[in-house]
Amino acid sequence: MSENIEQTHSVKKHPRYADVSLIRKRFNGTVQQIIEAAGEVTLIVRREGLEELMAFLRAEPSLRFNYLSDIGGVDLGEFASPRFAVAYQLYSLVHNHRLRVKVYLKEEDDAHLPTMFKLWKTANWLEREVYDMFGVKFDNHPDLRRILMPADYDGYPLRKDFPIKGY
Amino acid sequence: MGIETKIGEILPEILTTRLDQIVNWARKSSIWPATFGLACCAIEMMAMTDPRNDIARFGAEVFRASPRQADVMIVAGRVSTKMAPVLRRIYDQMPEPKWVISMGVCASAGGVFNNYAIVQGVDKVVPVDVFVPGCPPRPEGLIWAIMKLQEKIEREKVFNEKIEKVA
Amino acid sequence: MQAREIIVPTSSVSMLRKPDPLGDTEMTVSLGPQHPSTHGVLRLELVLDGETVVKATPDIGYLHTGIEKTMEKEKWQQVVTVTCRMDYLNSMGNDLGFCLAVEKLMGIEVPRRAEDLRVLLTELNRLSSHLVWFGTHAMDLGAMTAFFYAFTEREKILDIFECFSGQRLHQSCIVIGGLRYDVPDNFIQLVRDLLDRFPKFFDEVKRLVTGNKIFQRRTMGVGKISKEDAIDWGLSGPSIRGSSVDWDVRKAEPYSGYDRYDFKVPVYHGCDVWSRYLVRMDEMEESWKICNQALERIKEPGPVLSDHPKLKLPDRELMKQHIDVMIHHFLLASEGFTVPIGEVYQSVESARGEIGFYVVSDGTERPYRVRVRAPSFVNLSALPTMVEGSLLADVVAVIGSIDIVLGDVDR
Amino acid sequence: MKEYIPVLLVFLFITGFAVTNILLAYIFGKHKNTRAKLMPYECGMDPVGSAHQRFSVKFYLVAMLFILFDIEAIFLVPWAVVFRDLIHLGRAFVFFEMMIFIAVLLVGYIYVWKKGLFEWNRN
Repeated sequence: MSENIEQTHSVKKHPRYADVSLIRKRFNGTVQQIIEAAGEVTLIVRREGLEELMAFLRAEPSLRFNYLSDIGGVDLGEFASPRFAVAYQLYSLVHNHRLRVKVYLKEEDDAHLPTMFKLWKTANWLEREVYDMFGVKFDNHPDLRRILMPADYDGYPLRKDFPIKGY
Repeated sequence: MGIETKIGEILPEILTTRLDQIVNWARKSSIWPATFGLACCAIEMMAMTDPRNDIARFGAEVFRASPRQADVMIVAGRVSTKMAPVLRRIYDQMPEPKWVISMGVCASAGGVFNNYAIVQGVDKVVPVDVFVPGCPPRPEGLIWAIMKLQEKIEREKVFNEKIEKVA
Repeated sequence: MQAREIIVPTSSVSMLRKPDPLGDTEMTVSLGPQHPSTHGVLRLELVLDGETVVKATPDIGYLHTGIEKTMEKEKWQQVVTVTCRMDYLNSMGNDLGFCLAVEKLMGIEVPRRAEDLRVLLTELNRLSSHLVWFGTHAMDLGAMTAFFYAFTEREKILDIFECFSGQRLHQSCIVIGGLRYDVPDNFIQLVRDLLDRFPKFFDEVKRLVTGNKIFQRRTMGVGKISKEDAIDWGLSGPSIRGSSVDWDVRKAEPYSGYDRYDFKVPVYHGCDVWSRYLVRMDEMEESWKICNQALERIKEPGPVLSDHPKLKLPDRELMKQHIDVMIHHFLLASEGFTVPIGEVYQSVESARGEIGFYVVSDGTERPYRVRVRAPSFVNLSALPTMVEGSLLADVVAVIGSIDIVLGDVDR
Repeated sequence: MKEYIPVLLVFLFITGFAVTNILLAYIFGKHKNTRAKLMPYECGMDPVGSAHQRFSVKFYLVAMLFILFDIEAIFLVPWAVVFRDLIHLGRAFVFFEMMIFIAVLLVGYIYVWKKGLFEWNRN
């Protein structure tokens, strides 16, 4: 799909957040919940079908999320059962709409996620930062190592049980 | 120690103080800072060299990139724990008569950030001569610090240093 | 007495040099944390073959300040003092991003005059940030005088910030709900003088550097990144608009009344350092136009802080008569206010690109989690693709062209 | 022989000035050779690899070319100084004599140019 035929208009007026009816039909199994709040749409997704969903979101002409804005990690609490949440902020330069895909991870079955590097190269550093700050591993990531903290630092700073002044 | 302490013993006290003043005058009127701009204070350090509040009037406008040719190290910005060994290495690699100005609250005492990542005060890493308050201090604040350092250099003893017998 | 240093005879230092791991002519050079042209404490591990860069791996984190952790212990209104120390060249853009996110979460409408003032202040901040970029970028490539021209003009903008908020760099005057206080009455005159003098300065500076043959030869065709790669690597702001992607958050998702202003989004198709340079120069002119329009709008007086009970402190007279107003004032001042449970992602066009705030609130008076999508962090991740294969001197030009600020990269 | 005295004096003054400066700095300087100070400066990091490596040959060639054409320029200077005194030998003769010298070097220059020594990044 050659990119230059799509004229990325920044002035095209579109609903700021994507309509999710198409996703609801196609991915009924993986999508657990769809939340529309504060003018934003959030998909709560199970980890298993994540890769197909993301590939679909990127390739589908009517959605065309070709820009991964951000991957944000959230620690839901030291004793919460799904402890980590990883939120992918997707944006479509063509249709000018946004979507958030969230995945909840339990710490018991070692929080890991498939990497999105194949779909968006920007995921390389974003995933390394989530790993560095939360300890969420991304399988077959090109080089998953710490990005901000010193290489031999143990402990994950942004976890809720990490004291603010460090050990 | 250098040959100058031997000279200090031979020559009478009056002569060496006169020699002191000459050497100190030479050292104080051309202090070359090493570029050690870390964060927001570095922008104010750059603003110190612009034509409006010109540091060239005090002979300190030549920012030497390599520590080999620098006399004073202006630590401008917050020092993170990953940067502290580099700071110590650069300080060690500066040739003698060297001084340190700790610019801004973050360098002097950790400032707004009292957390795991910031060294709470650069005097834990290198001996500091002048502390500059402010976040970031105004360029005039830094020029005041350099003037204070010049006064300190004037009072230094170069030749008749008393040799403490180290046990 | 300082700790005794071990005096090591010079002959034994040679054993320090580790055996050369690569063995062939390639040399590993660290364009390290303490380097004049890395715009801060970025470290680039360069593998060089002669002068051509074979492999570049950025090593960052030397200015990691744990800002996102610090935000979790601050109250909502105090977070503004920390966000403006992240990207310290565009501090008002950061504050605006965070405040818009929280206002979206709380569903607050900001008075019109506050919106116009916010636009005027962020555009002035974009101008001062582009002037620093312009001065240091030209100086990295050898044009010393541009630095002095740019910084003298920038001093005038900082005078306006100082007269208005008392601080040159970290104003933290944009708060949740509008502005902390109204502008002084000579503010409009100061900005008017600045805007009248800016075009003359800008043409002179344009002739000085844009017309300079050496600067053109040093930047044309250097650090190329195609449109697909630019989108794939997540570039944003002037860096992506230099690779022919017409995307500006102020136009795509207008915030704070940007749809009321008419300005052009400069897009160039050269995909190299030269086109990114031209994009930023045109952007300065566009910012000048926006400032002019905003200045007309803030002439008529009005409130600058929304009168939402959680944000506006009750007035002193009423407080003296009623005890509940006193309690409300006391609780608001001491404990701060709470934000309803929820999460929101708000992005703003900072001078470096799209800065996004993903704010998660659990209903208490402190943010539960604030994740900042920093434009410099993402633009820097695309540096190896732009730099590999080019000369060592071009690395400096490319770092200058993506205009990274290490406070933004390392947060 | 006598007129070379001033040249000698200037030469002595220059070397004297340089030597005394270095000597004074060495004598009055404080010498403290710690291990960290003598380590090669790598922007604050540990030195990796050794600096004594084989450089690609184009650096050497460019240096040699510079010397070659620099000396050519140096030869022009005495010629230009005595040009007026040689006028009696015939104006055209003196001028073209030097032009032949330059032409010979120009052939070398064009050869080097076509050989592509000046395209720097096509190694």
